[in-house]
Amino acid sequence: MSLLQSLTQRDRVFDFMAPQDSPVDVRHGPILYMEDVTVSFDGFKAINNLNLTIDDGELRCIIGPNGAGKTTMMDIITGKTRPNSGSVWFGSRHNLLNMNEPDIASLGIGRKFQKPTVFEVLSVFENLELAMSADKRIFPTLTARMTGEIKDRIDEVLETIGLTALRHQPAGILSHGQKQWLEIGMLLMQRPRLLLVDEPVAGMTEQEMERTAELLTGLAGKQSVVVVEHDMGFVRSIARQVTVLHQGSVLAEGTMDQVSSDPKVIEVYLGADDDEAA
Amino acid sequence: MITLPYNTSARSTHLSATRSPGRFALALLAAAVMGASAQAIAQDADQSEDPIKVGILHSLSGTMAISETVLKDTVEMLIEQQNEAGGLLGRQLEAVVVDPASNWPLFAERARELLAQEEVDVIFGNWTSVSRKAVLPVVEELNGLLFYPVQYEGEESSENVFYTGAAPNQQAIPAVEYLINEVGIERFALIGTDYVYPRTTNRILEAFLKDEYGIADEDIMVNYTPFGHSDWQNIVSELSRFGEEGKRTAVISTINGDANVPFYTELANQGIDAADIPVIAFSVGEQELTGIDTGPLVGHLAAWNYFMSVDNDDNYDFIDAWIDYTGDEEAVTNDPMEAHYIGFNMWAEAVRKAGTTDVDSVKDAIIGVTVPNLSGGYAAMMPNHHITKPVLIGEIQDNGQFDIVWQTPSTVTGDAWSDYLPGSRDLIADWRKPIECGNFNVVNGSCGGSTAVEEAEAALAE
Amino acid sequence: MSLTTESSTNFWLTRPFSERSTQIFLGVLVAALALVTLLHVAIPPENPLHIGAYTVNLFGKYLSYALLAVAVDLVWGYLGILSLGHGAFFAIGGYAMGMYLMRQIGDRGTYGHPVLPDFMVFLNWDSLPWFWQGFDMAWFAFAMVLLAPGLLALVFGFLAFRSRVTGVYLSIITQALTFALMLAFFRNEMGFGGNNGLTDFRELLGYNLRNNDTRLGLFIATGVALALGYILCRAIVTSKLGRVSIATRDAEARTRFLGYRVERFQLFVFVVSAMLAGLAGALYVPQVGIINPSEFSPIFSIEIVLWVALGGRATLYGAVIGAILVNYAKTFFTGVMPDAWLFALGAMFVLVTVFLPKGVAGLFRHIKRRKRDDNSAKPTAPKEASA
Amino acid sequence: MRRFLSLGLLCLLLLSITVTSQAQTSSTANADAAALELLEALNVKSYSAKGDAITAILQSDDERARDWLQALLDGRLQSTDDGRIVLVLDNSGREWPVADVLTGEALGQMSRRDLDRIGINNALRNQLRSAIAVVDLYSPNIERRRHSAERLLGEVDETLAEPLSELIAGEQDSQVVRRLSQALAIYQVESGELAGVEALRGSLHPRARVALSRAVNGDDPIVADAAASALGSIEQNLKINRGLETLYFGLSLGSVLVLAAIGLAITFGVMGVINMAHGELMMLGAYTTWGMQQLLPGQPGLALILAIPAGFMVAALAGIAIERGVIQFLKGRPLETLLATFGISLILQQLVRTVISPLNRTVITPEWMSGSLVINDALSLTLNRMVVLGFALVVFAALMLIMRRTRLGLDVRAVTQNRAMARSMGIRATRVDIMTFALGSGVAGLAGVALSQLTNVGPNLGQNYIIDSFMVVVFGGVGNLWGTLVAGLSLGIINQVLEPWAGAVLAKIIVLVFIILFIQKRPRGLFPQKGRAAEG
Repeated sequence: MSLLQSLTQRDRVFDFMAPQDSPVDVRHGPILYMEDVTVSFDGFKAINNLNLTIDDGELRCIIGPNGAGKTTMMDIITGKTRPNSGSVWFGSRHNLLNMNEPDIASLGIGRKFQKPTVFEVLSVFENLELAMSADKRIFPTLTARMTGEIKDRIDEVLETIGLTALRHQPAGILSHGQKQWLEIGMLLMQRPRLLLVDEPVAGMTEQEMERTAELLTGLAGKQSVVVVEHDMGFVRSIARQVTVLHQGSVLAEGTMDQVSSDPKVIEVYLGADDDEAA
Repeated sequence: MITLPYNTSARSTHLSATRSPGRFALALLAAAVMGASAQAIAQDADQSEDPIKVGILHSLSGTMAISETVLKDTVEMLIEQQNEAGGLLGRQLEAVVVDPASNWPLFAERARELLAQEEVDVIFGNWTSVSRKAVLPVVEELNGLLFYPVQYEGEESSENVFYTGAAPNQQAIPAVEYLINEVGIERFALIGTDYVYPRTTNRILEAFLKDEYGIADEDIMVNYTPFGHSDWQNIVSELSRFGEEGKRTAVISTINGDANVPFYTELANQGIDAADIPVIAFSVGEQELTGIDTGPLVGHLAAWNYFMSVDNDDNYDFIDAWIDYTGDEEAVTNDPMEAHYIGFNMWAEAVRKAGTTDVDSVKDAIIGVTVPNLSGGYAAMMPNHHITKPVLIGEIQDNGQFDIVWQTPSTVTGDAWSDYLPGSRDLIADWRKPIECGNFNVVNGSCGGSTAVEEAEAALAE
Repeated sequence: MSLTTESSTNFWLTRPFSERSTQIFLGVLVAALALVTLLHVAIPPENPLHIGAYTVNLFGKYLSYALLAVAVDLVWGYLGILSLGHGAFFAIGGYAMGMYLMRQIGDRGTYGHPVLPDFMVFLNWDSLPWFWQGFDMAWFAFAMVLLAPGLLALVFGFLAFRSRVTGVYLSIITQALTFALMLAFFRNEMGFGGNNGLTDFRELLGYNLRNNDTRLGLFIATGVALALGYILCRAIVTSKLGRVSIATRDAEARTRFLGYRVERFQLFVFVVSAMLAGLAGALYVPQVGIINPSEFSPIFSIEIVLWVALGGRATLYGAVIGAILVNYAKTFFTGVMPDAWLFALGAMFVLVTVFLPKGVAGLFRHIKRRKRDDNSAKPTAPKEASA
Repeated sequence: MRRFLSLGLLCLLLLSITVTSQAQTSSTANADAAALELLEALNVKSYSAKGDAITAILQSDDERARDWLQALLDGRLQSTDDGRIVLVLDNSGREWPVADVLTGEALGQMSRRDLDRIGINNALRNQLRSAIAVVDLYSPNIERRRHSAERLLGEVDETLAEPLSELIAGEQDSQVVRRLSQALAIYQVESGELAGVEALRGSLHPRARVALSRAVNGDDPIVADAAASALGSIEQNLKINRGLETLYFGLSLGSVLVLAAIGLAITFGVMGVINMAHGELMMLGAYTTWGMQQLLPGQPGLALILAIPAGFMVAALAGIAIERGVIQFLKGRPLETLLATFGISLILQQLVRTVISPLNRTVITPEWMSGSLVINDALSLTLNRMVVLGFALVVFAALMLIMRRTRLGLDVRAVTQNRAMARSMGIRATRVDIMTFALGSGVAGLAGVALSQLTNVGPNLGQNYIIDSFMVVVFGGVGNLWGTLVAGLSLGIINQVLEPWAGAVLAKIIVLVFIILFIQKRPRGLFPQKGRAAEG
């Protein structure tokens, strides 16, 4: 309890000598590699010996009933939750388990939350500006100026997510769908190597869904994308590789067809397809 | 409750308030105009019937209200009486009451308002030393008159301040002499709130006990507590242990107002009986006792220059007047009230003598003025702006009054600079010509202290 | 923030000048300074419009309070950190100035000691404690005015933010901080004059403090300091860093995921605010002529927050209005109804919170929006969740 | 000085007693005449003459002698202008009721101006005190005997020793015997007898300790060694008692903190209302106690008991008023509540100042709460604090029951967790809010009732506790009653353990610093909890 102790405490330190964003090394193997990860919240195992690898430029869909541990998995990757055991590597160089959220983010992992979280009192434009990949230390941020190419980039993204007209509106007044879009837009601004997208189409109309699908598939290749989604239709429309989570560990993996024909999957999940999809 | 002063002071500012309601939004401008107009009204008032303005600077809210409110009422009562008696120099007196709200910077601000804005002729006010210290520069700068009614640590004498309360040599030292000679105390615990009055008093007493009576260090215990300290368990048990060493022991308490109730309660409950370890207090008076169940405290002591129980007709008149004024049969009087009584009469006398309220004339006239005090004697204003007082020792009775058990044969002259502090041993104050100095050094005959210079050089040399 | 981020291409410090609100604020401030100075100097005393030295002095005090309020609004309004301990930084700045002024007294103290302040002679100290060294030099003292509070804020903030103390918990430990400091400064052993504090000041940079021109000077200086402080805060707020702060205030986790080291931004703004508070304290002390531990009292710190809330949080100019309004009301009421002014003040707090949730500034903005409801006006008021 | 007097008087007294035992008591008539003479003799200027008069009264076999001496000591024996001696029954106010000094029958009121006290100086005081003490040794009243026996410890010398041993033989009350024999033993130790040392072994009485420690340096080595060993064991024993004492102090301070904070733990912790007026609600409770005692003069105990429900009600009603009048408009804006309630606290304070008085009010401590429970000569526990400690625990238990076992508690927790959900399930959220706030306020009132027995009952009562209360609640973990209990008690103990060597001020500072460091170590307090309030 002494001051000294608390100063030398390992976790949550202001790591002033935090690793500068060194390029992610994917020459040998996958961009994301999770091995034997286990997390338990007072007894209950949310994640149980989870093994998962995402290749560079892949688009992966992750499905699974509620409480399968999808969101927890994302928390682990983004550094929000620390696993009890196991290892998580980003490329072959960065061990995500001893980094904090900002480090991981600036390393190139972007995340879209299940419940869209944007900065309500800031304008759409400002939301994107903040998300933009840039020097995010204090003084650069303080003295940052608005330059032409930054504006162009933001406009570009505004275009892609179709919010150009609303650029000066506070994000607070956007509809649920629009917020989803804005958040995806913020991801784009980050230029991440890996996008973690949690239920991107919840509360979207058919057309919006299609646009989202195009967007995500478009991204794949340049960036790796991991999508967690309940909407089977949507998953089917974009998925190449699908991973089924169940009770915190991988139940099945493969193409949509393989997976959907897998008896185990049908038993635990697709059996309840209708009400899940609803 | 609404007496003349409120109306007038209220009138001036009310008008100003109604003058600029529209501009209130831009507070700065509004404030500017208000201040100005308020002043304007004040001046109008002066040109009209021209009463003598008496400023009252006592906290009516905040922590000190508890002690100071009655002093405000006292002065108002005295003014009322004076006016009924035809006022002063044929002019009526008018009280200007402000509330410094127990906030020291606010004291300075209010004092400035009274002198610069309201242009009062005299101020009666302050309780705590710190508030006096805050006001001092203002009063000196604007050349006002301040009557300070509370016993204090001394070590000060300002040209513009008159100290009608007791200096340490008018309270602490006689009290200790009483304890030693009359009660046969050999061991002393000095308990106080941690601020300047207890600190100084205790330092003076320590020096006094060692020099005059050769009391050993281990027979003196000093302990300070924060303001409003409410948990006395440890200290009181420590006291009782301190008193169990076989020597007659007494506690000298300079505990400040609010902390006294829990202190005495604890004392009573831990069964420290006045017969075994008497506690003598320098800042517990009738006022404070109204808040305490005195049953268990009978026999503990207090040293003052006045007690409500003084058996003297002037006193009884004062008490009756006070009871009538407050309309409260239970109302009590106390030492600072007497100090204001004396101070007010001295000022009035000086004004009569000088034939004007002009500050400088009054300052000169008041030295040597003698008025009756409430304990059957007389109080005289000394050249050092302190007054002569008798010292009384009283025992707490179960009815919240003090039973006077001892009294100095004659009055004692207030000493601005203690003889028991190295820094001030050689200093005297004398505001008469030719000296006219508050800290005159009798050794090198210069005004402005400089006793400590040598020590300082020595210290620096190291 | 009526202008949009896109046009903010100019240098961050000069950015505020292109803002409407800042222009108005500075305009009013300068006008007020000029007016008061004029009425004080040019108008003869017998003229009803003349402003006395007392009033000037009073306004000087208000302005230093206003600067303090701006500092609080910076952390509370834009960073969502409710500090109930800003009085501490104010007081420390004040003490730094006070110590300088004490040293300036020299051998004119009552004991005439060439070096030691009266209270030390009085407590029988034979030499100056180490932390009083150097305060006889103006530059050092003035540096301390900023550094001492800044350092305290740095250490305290470092501990608090790195372990992600938030909300009430943060508020309460800031309160604990100022409370502890108050008790400490009350102790005479500390060497800061105990309860009596520091007083009886003579001169500042050679100017006699008991002289009305010096008062006017201090008043103007405080006004200028307020203007500069306001501009600085404005510049921070309108910079990208300001937007990061707001982001932190409303969605801390999200901001982290965007790659911002939130705790460092919090620390930075907190320290800046603490320094401004210290500056305010330093300007306050010579004008009221005393500094003592009661400035550390938690109640005072709460009052500061009240000024801000009353003026309107997260607007900066609201803080200024609040500070001046409340303190003017105090002066006014204590004069008019000494026995009952607390009723008035209390009622004021209750009514404003119930009927003007966004404070006086909110009222302004409301009226403005009434006048021309352009939908580009955006709500800058924070979500309560951030409180 | 008292020593000589007591011895002198004792001889006189013994003599007079033996005399009277044979002599027939003469008729009351001339007894009164004689008595009057004795009393008139007191009404003289010179103190020595008074001294003689006192001795005379002692020697007289008049059984009223003691009462007269007591009256003289209390300054109730006064003379009227016409030189008549009367007994003043009550000397407060302007008119004093007086009674005839001989018959004790009331003579009605007299103006204080017409009465003069028969003054005494301190020498006389001591003479009177010891005289009364000695007389009491022979009094039939056990209490008086015990009391005077107490006073004899360390006051015995050779002349007293003889009659003392006789008294011990004749005494049947064990306590008196114990004391007297201790007194005797102390005398023996002082006169270097080994027997005394053995008798004092294990006795914790300070006088005994003093005597022994003196004996250690005595010239007789055997006695010295014995004394040393006896002293050693005593010191050991004392240390233990000291520890226990400190623990008790800590608990009682802690109980006060808990009482002050527990109401806040509900309004603030559960409802998320930052109620700055909490302290003033306590103040209301305290004033209710005072009011009750004014209503029921003469029976403070009953008044105090009645004040418990009354204080609760008053504070609760005030709480409801605040909730309805202000807080309900500030739903989900905790900071706004801070501002508004701060305003309210100012108003309440000033209200008390103007309506009642700016001065503190006297709250009488009932018999059964004053004094202390004597465990042994070195350890005694103050009763008032013990009662408060118990009271705090009872209040806490009651609250726990309400929160855990009753419908209200259930509703409260439901509304706290998820307002909308609770609503949809038909819980009347507003009603729950009112009830919760009333409960919290009421508890504050209870705290006030308890505090009225420990500290000032005045307008500032609240301010002195509000900060500490918040500290405790937050330290314990907002919204967790257990946390509040543990936090309060532990902070109390820490404080009291530190105080002896750090001093009161430093101890408090250390505690605060400790809280700061602790919070930054555990950002959600001792017992963190989820819920609306926790997000603060």
